[in-house]
Amino acid sequence: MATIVAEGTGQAILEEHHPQTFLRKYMFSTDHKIIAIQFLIYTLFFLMIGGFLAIMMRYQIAWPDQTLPGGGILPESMVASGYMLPEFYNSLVTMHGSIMVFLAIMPMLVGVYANYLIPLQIGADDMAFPRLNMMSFWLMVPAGLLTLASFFVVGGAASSGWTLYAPLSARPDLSGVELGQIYWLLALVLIGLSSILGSVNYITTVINMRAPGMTWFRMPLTVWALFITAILGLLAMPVLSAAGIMLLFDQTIGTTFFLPEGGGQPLLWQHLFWFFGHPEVYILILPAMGFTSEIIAAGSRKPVFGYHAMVWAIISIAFLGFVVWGHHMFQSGMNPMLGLSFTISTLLIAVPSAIKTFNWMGTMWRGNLHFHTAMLFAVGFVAMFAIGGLSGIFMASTPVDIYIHDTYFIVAHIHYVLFGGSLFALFGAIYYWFPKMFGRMMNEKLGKVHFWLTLIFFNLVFFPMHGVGMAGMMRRIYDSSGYAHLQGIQDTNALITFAALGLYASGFLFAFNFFWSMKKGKKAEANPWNATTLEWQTPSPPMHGNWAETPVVYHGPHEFSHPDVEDKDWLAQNERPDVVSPAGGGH
Amino acid sequence: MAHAAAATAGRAHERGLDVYTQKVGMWIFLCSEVMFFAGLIGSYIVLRFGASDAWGEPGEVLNVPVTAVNTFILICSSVTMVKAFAAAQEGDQKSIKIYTLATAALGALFLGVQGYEYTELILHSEWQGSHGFTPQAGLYGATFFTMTGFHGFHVFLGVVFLSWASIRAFRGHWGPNNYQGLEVLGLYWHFVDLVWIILFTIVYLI
Amino acid sequence: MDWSLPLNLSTQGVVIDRLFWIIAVLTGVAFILVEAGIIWFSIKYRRRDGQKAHYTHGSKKAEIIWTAVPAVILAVLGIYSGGVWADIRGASALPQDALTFNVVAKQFEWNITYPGSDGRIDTADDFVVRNQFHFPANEPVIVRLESEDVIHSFFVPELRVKQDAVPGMTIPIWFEATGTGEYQIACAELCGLGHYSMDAQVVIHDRADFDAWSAGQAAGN
Amino acid sequence: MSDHAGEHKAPNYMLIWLYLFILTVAEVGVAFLPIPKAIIVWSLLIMAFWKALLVAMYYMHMKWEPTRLRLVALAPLPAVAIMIIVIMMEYV
Ligand code: HEA
Ligand code: HEA
Ligand code: CUA
Ligand SMILES: [Cu+2]
Repeated sequence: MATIVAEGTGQAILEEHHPQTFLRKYMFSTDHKIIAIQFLIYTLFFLMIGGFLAIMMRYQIAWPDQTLPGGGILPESMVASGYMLPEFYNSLVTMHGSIMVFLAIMPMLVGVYANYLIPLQIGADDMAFPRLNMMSFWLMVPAGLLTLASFFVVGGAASSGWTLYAPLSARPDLSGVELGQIYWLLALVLIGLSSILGSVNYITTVINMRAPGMTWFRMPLTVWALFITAILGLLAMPVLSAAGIMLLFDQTIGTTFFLPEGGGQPLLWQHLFWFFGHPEVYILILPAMGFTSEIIAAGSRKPVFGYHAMVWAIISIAFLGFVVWGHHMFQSGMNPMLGLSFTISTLLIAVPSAIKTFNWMGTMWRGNLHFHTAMLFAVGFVAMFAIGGLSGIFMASTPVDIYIHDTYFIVAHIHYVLFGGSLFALFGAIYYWFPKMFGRMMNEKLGKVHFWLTLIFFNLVFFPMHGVGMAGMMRRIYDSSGYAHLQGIQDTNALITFAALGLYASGFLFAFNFFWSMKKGKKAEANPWNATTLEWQTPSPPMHGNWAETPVVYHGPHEFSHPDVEDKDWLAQNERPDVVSPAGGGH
Repeated sequence: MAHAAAATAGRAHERGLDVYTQKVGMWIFLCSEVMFFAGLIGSYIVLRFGASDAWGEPGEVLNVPVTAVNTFILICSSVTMVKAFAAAQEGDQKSIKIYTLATAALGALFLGVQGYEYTELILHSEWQGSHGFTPQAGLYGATFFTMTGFHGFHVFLGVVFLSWASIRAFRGHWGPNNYQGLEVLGLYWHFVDLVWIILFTIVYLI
Repeated sequence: MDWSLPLNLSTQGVVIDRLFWIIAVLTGVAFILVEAGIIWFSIKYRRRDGQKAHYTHGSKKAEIIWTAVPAVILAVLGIYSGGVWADIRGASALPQDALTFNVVAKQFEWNITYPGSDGRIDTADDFVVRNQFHFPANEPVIVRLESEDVIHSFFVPELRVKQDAVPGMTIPIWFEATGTGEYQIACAELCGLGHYSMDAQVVIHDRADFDAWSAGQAAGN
Repeated sequence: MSDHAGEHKAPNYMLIWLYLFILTVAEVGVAFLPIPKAIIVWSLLIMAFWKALLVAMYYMHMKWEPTRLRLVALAPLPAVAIMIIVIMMEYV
């Protein structure tokens, strides 16, 4: 129980006056802001790796009959006499999906921003359990190392898709992969533990450590989203851990949980995986929705349209998220009777998403829109997420899913929600909170170039995939040239690959901006966006302990352009109420 | 734990749960534990439904009397745990020492009996005509060892924490102003007991 | 690439394609609404210094409208989809006494068991052909899917059929082809290194041709 | 410090212990009775639930905690129920 001991305020302040070693300050820090930055570097690194795997995959898909440029430096088990091997392609798909979901996007949404923003936005001095927080980062490190190492062990990395469907994932004799799969399952267990510890921390912090006056309905939408996300993680991750451990036993000690030869049930794996997996995709979108709400409000200089509806939408998406998992299993051999109930619940979940989409548009309506880079990405998020969400409606309809299941139509959906959704919002969040994190502004010109390149290339990569999917191209195939019905799409595949290269390159433009601004960017003031939430009411970057004195909250989270406030168009949450007629807590 | 109470009080906060932070944190952590065991138990139910012929009758392979005694041991450790907590609240230093130590010892005893049970099963039992009941002995063996094994692992962690709490007890650490650590540890320990109550019933008796 | 679904050759495909295009129109309208709205607002309300934004916390009426309208559309869509699904996969949808084939998937091939001259499966005159699936058009046929090793998926794009073959399970599906010709079975579930090339030939015959082919095969056995 | 654990009179922990002991003995007894399996299973489940409830209410002090904390503790149960019920529907 040693880890559950809280670090008191007193101690935090004491620490400030001790000269700290580099190790104490940056490596084993318990300051939530430092941990968030550690997570940020970590996840950006894995974003780069995951993207690189995608580029290799795309090359193969576009030109299956050509040698892989530079493939010569890879070992024979991956690329033989210049040609990529099918087993290596399968590893690439698997690890691309897994790394992006578990090591890039999820820890970036939660590890970085839940960590950074929750204490700052609710007016706390740190997380409830700072040492647990440090542990949740350090658990990710071996997970990442195992993942990277798995490429270089005998048999290569895991290769049964990020969904790890048994029996393929459990039978080295059938997949050819033994150690790689084990490494990845171990990594998954570590990631699970890390995110459970994180969730405990975030939930406790939000419940118990809000500053005076920070009532539930004065919390910024980001905090709401991250809070509900943490609950999803808390309840969904352990199920994946349990299932992953059973799979690990099937793989290593000869049990047969998911192997029919021993009476086991392959479909049980799918139920457990998707019981986790669907909540997981909402873990990947809810925080993004939170950031977007905040950035759009600040960028439009207007309060969020329908704040309460937004909160209830988050809650109902999360709740419904637990009852729709079967929509991944319509063609799996699951009892068809379950199909109808899963269709209905899946379609139902589009309603709160619609509420959110229209409320974002409502926030922009009659606003005074400041299109800084963060705002561009946030608006881009709304535009792209809508496309991804709408393509989800096709699959939710069971009969249509018969045809499009496991085709590139699904791949298009995945990327519109995960890249056009989560990653767009994350880019927005990075530009928006960078000044707070590092005390410097990112370069706006480069940022805008990055936005437009990303938007254009992104759509060139992923929009045509809908068409490729309609033509019937299956997912996870290494070479489509053997299929008569896929002859007409090869040019499109090549176009997609060219665009993907452009997309990846724009990522490096961003990387340059990021690192350059960290050192050379314009110095940031405390509140460069004239925003209202608490984190902007303390210096950039905030000191250890966050506040000179604990803030007291008097207003709702997004009071922009209040008619009673003169000479500025925003009203910070902690500004004394005598500035305006008291705004109700509920607004 | 010395500054735990002070730390919470020192933080000006909006009315939360009216419960100190460590306790809230532990309950939330237990929620995730519930889901973890639900994953295992849910799989057990499904697998058993799908292949009920692969399961033995109660007492056929598993030694119910020994495990019943073991269950009793765990229940006793729960009562000593709660007694330790009560003693801390009252400041009865002698009882604190006795009860924390007893809890740790009973936990260790439970593990010992489980180790004995495992050894007997693996080395000296018969199941479906083959010698030894192991994790490889079909779904019955696999689910049995996975579920009881993970429970045992939780008991083991509990014993480690309890030993640490006992050492602190002997240093006079716990008392009326400082019982939160014991309470939080107690929550974990009782939860492990609670899981065992369920496991004992569905794995051994049904 | 021409943004269309490939040729459809099955009765189920007609309904599936119709549903696909209905959804395409519905979501298309939503798509245009959202994207046009965003672009329009972005231009119309772009920054003008010295002017304050309109201060509002929302509008109950607007919110009720944009909750209720999608809810109704989606509910109708859900019920309609459910009906179609029941016709295709419902427990009672499987036609009685239809010609039945066993299709057994394994890494990386499809083995099809034919009913033979008596037209019944699981009898002595059944015969097996590897990677060739012949069947008659214009009558319902049943495929009983099994797998020997890992999960595969039986996918014939032109028939709008896709169903996983799961080891340890036998999953019956049915379809009725409306035309003849030669196509391919593709495997749509990642099943190992040969997944991409796990195809088999599909030949849809007239009934008479099919009988003749079947008799020829049985004799050859 | 707003902790309720100290405010109530401590329950008789030994009495709960006795309860748990008796229920355990009863469970083992019932498991081997020559009556229909369904009855055995249901009575065992009820007794197990009862024991679990005793532990949670008295040893884990749920009985004296504020309702909000009780809600936190109960939060995962709907998810558990949904998971198990739906997966079970594979077999109906
Ligand atoms: C961030 C991640 C994310 C999000 C938010 C979603 C959101 C949704 N997803 Fe998606 N999904 C994935 C990530 C995500 N998904 C991934 C990764 C997979 C593949 C996994 C794999 O197999 O590898 C997948 C797969 C997947 C499938 C399985 C397909 C298959 O394998 O055959 C289905 C089926 O129903 C589905 C449906 C939906 C629906 C209905 C939504 C809804 O929540 C969307 C709701 C939003 C809108 C509808 C848009 C806004 C609303 C309006 C503009 C209002 C007007 C609209 C109407 C009136 C229609 N998704
Ligand atoms: C968030 C998740 C995410 C993201 C961002 C991406 C990004 C990309 N994905 Fe991926 N993809 C998935 C999640 C994601 N994908 C998942 C879950 C699957 C399913 C896997 C499976 O089937 O099992 C999948 C599958 C998948 C396929 C299907 C493969 C198949 O079925 O055979 C393809 C094919 O084209 C593809 C392509 C791409 C491309 C070209 C990108 C490009 O957009 C990549 C461009 C790269 C970047 C945007 C990175 C830029 C950043 C940097 C350069 C970092 C800067 C560094 C610092 C600052 C340090 N993806
Ligand atoms: Cu068989 Cu893919
Ligand atoms: Cu889903």
